[in-house]
Amino acid sequence: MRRRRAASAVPVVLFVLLLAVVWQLGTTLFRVPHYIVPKLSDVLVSLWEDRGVLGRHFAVTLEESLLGLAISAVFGTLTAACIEGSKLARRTLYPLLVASQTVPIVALSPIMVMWFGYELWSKVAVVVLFTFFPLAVNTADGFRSADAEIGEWMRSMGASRRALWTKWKLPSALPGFFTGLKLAAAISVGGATLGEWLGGEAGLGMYAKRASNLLRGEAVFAGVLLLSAMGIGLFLAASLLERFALAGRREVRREGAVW
Amino acid sequence: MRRRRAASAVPVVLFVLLLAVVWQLGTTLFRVPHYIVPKLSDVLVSLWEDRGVLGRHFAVTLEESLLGLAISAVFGTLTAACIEGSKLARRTLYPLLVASQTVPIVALSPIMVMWFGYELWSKVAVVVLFTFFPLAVNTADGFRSADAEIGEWMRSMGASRRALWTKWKLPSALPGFFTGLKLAAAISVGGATLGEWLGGEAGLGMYAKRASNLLRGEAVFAGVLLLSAMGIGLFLAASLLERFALAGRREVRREGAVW
Amino acid sequence: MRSEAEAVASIPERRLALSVQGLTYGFPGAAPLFDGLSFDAAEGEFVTLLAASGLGKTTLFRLLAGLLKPQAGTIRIGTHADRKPENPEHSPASPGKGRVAYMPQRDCLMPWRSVLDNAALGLELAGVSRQEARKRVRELLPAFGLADAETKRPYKLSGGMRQRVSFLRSMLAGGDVLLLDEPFSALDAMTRMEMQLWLLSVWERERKTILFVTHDIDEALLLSDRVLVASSSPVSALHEIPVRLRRPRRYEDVLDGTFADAKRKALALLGRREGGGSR
Amino acid sequence: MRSEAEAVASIPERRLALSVQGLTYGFPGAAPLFDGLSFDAAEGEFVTLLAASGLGKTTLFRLLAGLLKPQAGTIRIGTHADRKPENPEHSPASPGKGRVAYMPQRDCLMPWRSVLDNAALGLELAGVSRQEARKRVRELLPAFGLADAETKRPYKLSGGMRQRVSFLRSMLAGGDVLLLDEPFSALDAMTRMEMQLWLLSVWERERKTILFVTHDIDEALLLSDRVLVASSSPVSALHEIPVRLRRPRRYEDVLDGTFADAKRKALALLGRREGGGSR
Amino acid sequence: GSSSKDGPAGETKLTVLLDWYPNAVHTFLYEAEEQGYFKEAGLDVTLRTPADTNDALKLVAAGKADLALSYQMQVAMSRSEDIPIVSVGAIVRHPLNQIFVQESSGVRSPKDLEGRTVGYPSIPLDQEIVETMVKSDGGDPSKVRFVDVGWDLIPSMTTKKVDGIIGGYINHEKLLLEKEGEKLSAFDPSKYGVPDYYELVMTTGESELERKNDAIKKFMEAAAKGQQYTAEHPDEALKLLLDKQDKEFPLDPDVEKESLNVLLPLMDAGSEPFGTQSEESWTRVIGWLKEHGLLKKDVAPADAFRNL
Ligand SMILES: Nc1ncnc2c1ncn2[C@@H]1O[C@H](COP(=O)(O)OP(=O)(O)OP(=O)(O)O)[C@@H](O)[C@H]1O
Ligand SMILES: Nc1ncnc2c1ncn2[C@@H]1O[C@H](COP(=O)(O)OP(=O)(O)OP(=O)(O)O)[C@@H](O)[C@H]1O
Ligand SMILES: [Mg+2]
Ligand SMILES: [Mg+2]
Repeated sequence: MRRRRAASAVPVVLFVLLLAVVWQLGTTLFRVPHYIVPKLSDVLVSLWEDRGVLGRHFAVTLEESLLGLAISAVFGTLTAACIEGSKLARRTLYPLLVASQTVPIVALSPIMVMWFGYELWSKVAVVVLFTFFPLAVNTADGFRSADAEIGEWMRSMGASRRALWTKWKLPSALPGFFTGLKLAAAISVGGATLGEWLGGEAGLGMYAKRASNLLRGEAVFAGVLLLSAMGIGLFLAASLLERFALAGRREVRREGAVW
Repeated sequence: MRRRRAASAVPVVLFVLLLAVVWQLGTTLFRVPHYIVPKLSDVLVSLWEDRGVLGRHFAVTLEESLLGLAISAVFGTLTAACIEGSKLARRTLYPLLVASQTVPIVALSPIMVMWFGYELWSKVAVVVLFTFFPLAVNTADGFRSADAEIGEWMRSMGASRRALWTKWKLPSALPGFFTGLKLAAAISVGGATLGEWLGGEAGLGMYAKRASNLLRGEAVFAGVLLLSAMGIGLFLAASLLERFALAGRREVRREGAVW
Repeated sequence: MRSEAEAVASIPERRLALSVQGLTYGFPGAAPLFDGLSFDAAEGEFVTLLAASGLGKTTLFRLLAGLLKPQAGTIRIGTHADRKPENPEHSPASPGKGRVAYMPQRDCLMPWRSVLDNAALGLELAGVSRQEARKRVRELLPAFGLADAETKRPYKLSGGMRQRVSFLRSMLAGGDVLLLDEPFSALDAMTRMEMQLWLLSVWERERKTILFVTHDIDEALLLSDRVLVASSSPVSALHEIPVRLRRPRRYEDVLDGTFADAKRKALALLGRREGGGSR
Repeated sequence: MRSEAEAVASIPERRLALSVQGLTYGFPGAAPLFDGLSFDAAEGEFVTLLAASGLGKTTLFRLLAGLLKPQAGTIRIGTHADRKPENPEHSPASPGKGRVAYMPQRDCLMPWRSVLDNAALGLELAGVSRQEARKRVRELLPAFGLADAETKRPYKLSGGMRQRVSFLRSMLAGGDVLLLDEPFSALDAMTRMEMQLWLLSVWERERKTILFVTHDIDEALLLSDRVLVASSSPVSALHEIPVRLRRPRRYEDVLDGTFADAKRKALALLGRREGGGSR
Repeated sequence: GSSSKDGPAGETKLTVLLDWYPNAVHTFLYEAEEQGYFKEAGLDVTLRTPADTNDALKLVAAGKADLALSYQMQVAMSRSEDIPIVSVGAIVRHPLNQIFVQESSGVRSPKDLEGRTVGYPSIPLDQEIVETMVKSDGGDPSKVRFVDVGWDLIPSMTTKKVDGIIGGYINHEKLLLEKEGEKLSAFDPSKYGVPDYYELVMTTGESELERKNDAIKKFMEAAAKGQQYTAEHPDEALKLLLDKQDKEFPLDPDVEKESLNVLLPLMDAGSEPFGTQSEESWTRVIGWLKEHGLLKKDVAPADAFRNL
């Protein structure tokens, strides 16, 4: 079992190596200017040289992302529950949610700063703005896909509203919730980055922006590489959580089946 | 039937009116400086005065969003199919997809411009970057949720790979696809806006940015209002499409049931 | 145990657990299924419904369980005096909470719960603590042939096992009136017999009112006090076949002449239907 | 139509449509279900499997349909000479495409297809154009009592209607060997009889090999040439009950002495099992 | 971030919004902090970087920050939009924002831009500046094509998407490009019809100025001392800035050194005290803006600035 798992990582590693080679060769052969796409080797050097600073910024951005994700998970689920539970809420909350996605955040930056200050919370707010929507929509669709026959049966047995929610709707919505969480996890990093651009003294987004202002391509990409790693890490964490929480649900296809 | 539908719009309209009143009263009563949040009435005046220009920009942004959405829908579905169909693809494409979400677009903007120029296509590319991910992930999860028993039956009957895809997997993935499409529709407008900020001559995002550089708050908000309307419109269109395509699927709960 | 006479005759003073008056229902856009149907079941009575596929048995149960709203007529559930609805005009009663226990035709087990937890759900809904519910279920699993399956998820169960879990779940949920929709259709002869005996023992001990749907005429006759047969669609009346057999019943009763008579009658009634329901 | 003798005796020269040799299978982490099981079915034979719930009938069908891989033994499907596997050691054959038609126990209808389109799916998979498939299904719907339901989605169907759609779908798919897993369990006596008659008429016309699972001993005896009974878990051998009744059969045959004998035998075999499968 | 509360030692808290990420132009602020000039003046100063200078103006106007570095023309435009901003000191006294073209492009003066493409960063004002320059140089501004290049001034030129750019600073973009080996020509707006304006000014809100007149005055005095120290010890001053930024983002010492060299003469007010503004400069700038339709309504020059 463990052997097989280790073996399954081989193609991924090979693929990443392939990408790395393509990057290095591509930038070298086509003489791409370093401030547009730097050589991978230069990026790695910059990554190493700046490791202390980058580590600090990494921690800051990670904190912003995680906080925002946690808040979105809680409020996204609550919102989805409102949307599921009340027609009125569906009719009013949904348009509002959608609208929140279409507002260019930079137009709101003074408001953000006024409300949340320059510290952590304005970035967290942007992360929430980014991640709230996929979580709420996917969870709402999860609720909607709950097997109606089970609900009917529970109703017929006189199940309370509470029992319907805790024993039927919530477990049914879990797969949708986790799809949303995976999306949100990947996006959260982008949210934090944008939040840092709205003003701030720390974080990988700020680091990348300053590097870009100084035309230091390899530092920009060092930051970007770390941001990507963080995003993939958060996504994997969400996937692991999903696998754990949905253990034994979707195995019909795998266990003992030939295909 | 038609009467009831008309009646069902009442709470939405009331809610929107309520929001409008809150905005107008809030900015008036709390003396919110007009350069932070302008009065709704001023925004409406600006909207009306600039209607010709705004209409043109609206069309541009709408075109970008729709093109980007269409491309994402096609390639998102294809990617999801690859992820579903091949373990190797899942292991290699997924991390790449996730990474694409975490890269701050502004860091890539020089590349974007190099590849796509300042015309339409660089904006479409940003829209695709924004909308591709939710579409692919949701569709992939849709594929994954396909009823294994149906697939088993088809297999046992010697169904071809093609038949399995067209008759089982694709129809099963439709709900997931539409969840993704709704998300993407709402987000697409934000993508187009950001794309316009990376450079360009037209579009509501550019309008809002120029207005902001001219310190004209009410014009900024006029643009934002239109962007939101467009986002909600696209979202509603996606919902309508969904209702149409999934007609008769999820009605178990509604028809004839008391609750 | 009631004497034969008591169990069979429709004595005016008997107390009703269920009465249906003038029930009318049809799904929107389809032909009506019930048209002014009336019937009742006395407290502690075991009544079986026999009808062709698609005639509306499941729909009737969903109406009784309060999941569908009658278009006309009243449904009263819970012990009450015979034929004396206080207010015959009053709108269809919503069947009170927890007063029916319904076992649906398609076992709708929760895919994310184990056999044990699925079966315990009925008790949980009746207010029993999870702990206690599991304990009581665990005691019953061996009798249901599910001892080894305790921790399995539904997708790992055979058809008959799923049905038994569903049956157990509904039986444990309690309620004055049990609605069982083809509870044994996926069971082999021996297992079915065991389940029938178990059901009868519970029924005799707890004196529940049972409304039972089956396609098996032998089963219907073997278990019930009365068999109600619907023979044409829309159903406006049920033909009653009283089963005058002693209790407790034995499988040898199948050879009894009364039994053969009743069976012939039921078959005739079912065969006489004129293109019922969907046919 | 074959003579009684032909239909029953295991003549060495008969050609096999299905042969299973030394089949061993168990789900991971569970006790084995089959241990060195061997049996076969001749071309055009109607064989019924009888076994307690949870003993592995459905699993056997999934093995035959190629959905599960035997842990040992061979499965051969398609006409071939008796007892002469060219290479007895060769790995379990993957049953060729389209050579079995499987009707699963749980109707897995597609929720997004109407009755008509669900039933047509079998034909579509067999390569018939959608147009043509629909035409042929439409002709059969009335005989299946589904004429009114043509455009309905599965969730609007009664349990028995769903089963009939699933049955129709699999029957139309063709294939040399038909695997029918409790196809009539949700049908009332009359509808079931009609379906049985229809099945027999198709069988006699098209000479398909049928493997049939049922819990109804009468049904088993009425339809099949041979009844195979599994009585203990893990199943390593099937007890064979040849049914020496004339064909075409009539419902009166139930009164025949041969029938009663066979029934008694089957009941005894089933009852003798020692805590089979999950029990 | 409110700023009206006083610190523990009776110090007045002041929040200052920078125009951009910390760089050589801010050396005088860091020096004033480091040398204790702010403390001596009883001030507790916090430096912040907002999303952009528009935000800074709005926040200062709304009293959410005390001071902000901004641009002279921006202050004038704000006032015409009823954003109550006052300039309290000219920090960089001449334009840094110039037109850059590659020498190889053959553009020798602004009029050669006819028929060429100029990239600008979404700011209409920049467009106006180019047009004025081309016109005053004898060219036809309507023949210049403009492309909004967003944030990517430098790549847009080096990848030849545009022939010239406006919006870059001679103490930053120009230096970076030259470091990349590009040969550039730069055209100074003040030499081609645009009034010589203050590139950077220190601003505050009108009501803020009433309430904290004293503190702001002290702040400007301390800043002047910082600037004086910087001018006298440019290398030490720069090292301080670089060290301060090392924790967050290491700056390029060569670029910043060159940048400071460019800036120091442009920040020097000569015989006047550091930051002094002239009414004449404001009148000219406002006049030019008005002439080019960038002011929605009249702005009185005397209201736009205050020499403390
Ligand atoms: N949700 C629904 N919407 C519309 N029509 C329905 C719905 N459910 C059932 N029907 C129709 O109502 C009729 C009766 O269905 P019902 O399930 O009550 O039959 P039944 O007597 O239980 O049959 P069976 O013995 O096959 O289970 C059928 O014609 C069916 O198509
Ligand atoms: N996917 C699976 N994974 C693990 N165990 C399984 C799986 N499917 C079935 N089983 C187990 O295998 C045994 C046989 O199941 P099977 O469905 O073959 O029984 P069956 O003979 O068809 O019973 P029934 O008559 O009740 O349908 C049961 O104990 C069941 O729990
Ligand atoms: Mg039914
Ligand atoms: Mg089975």
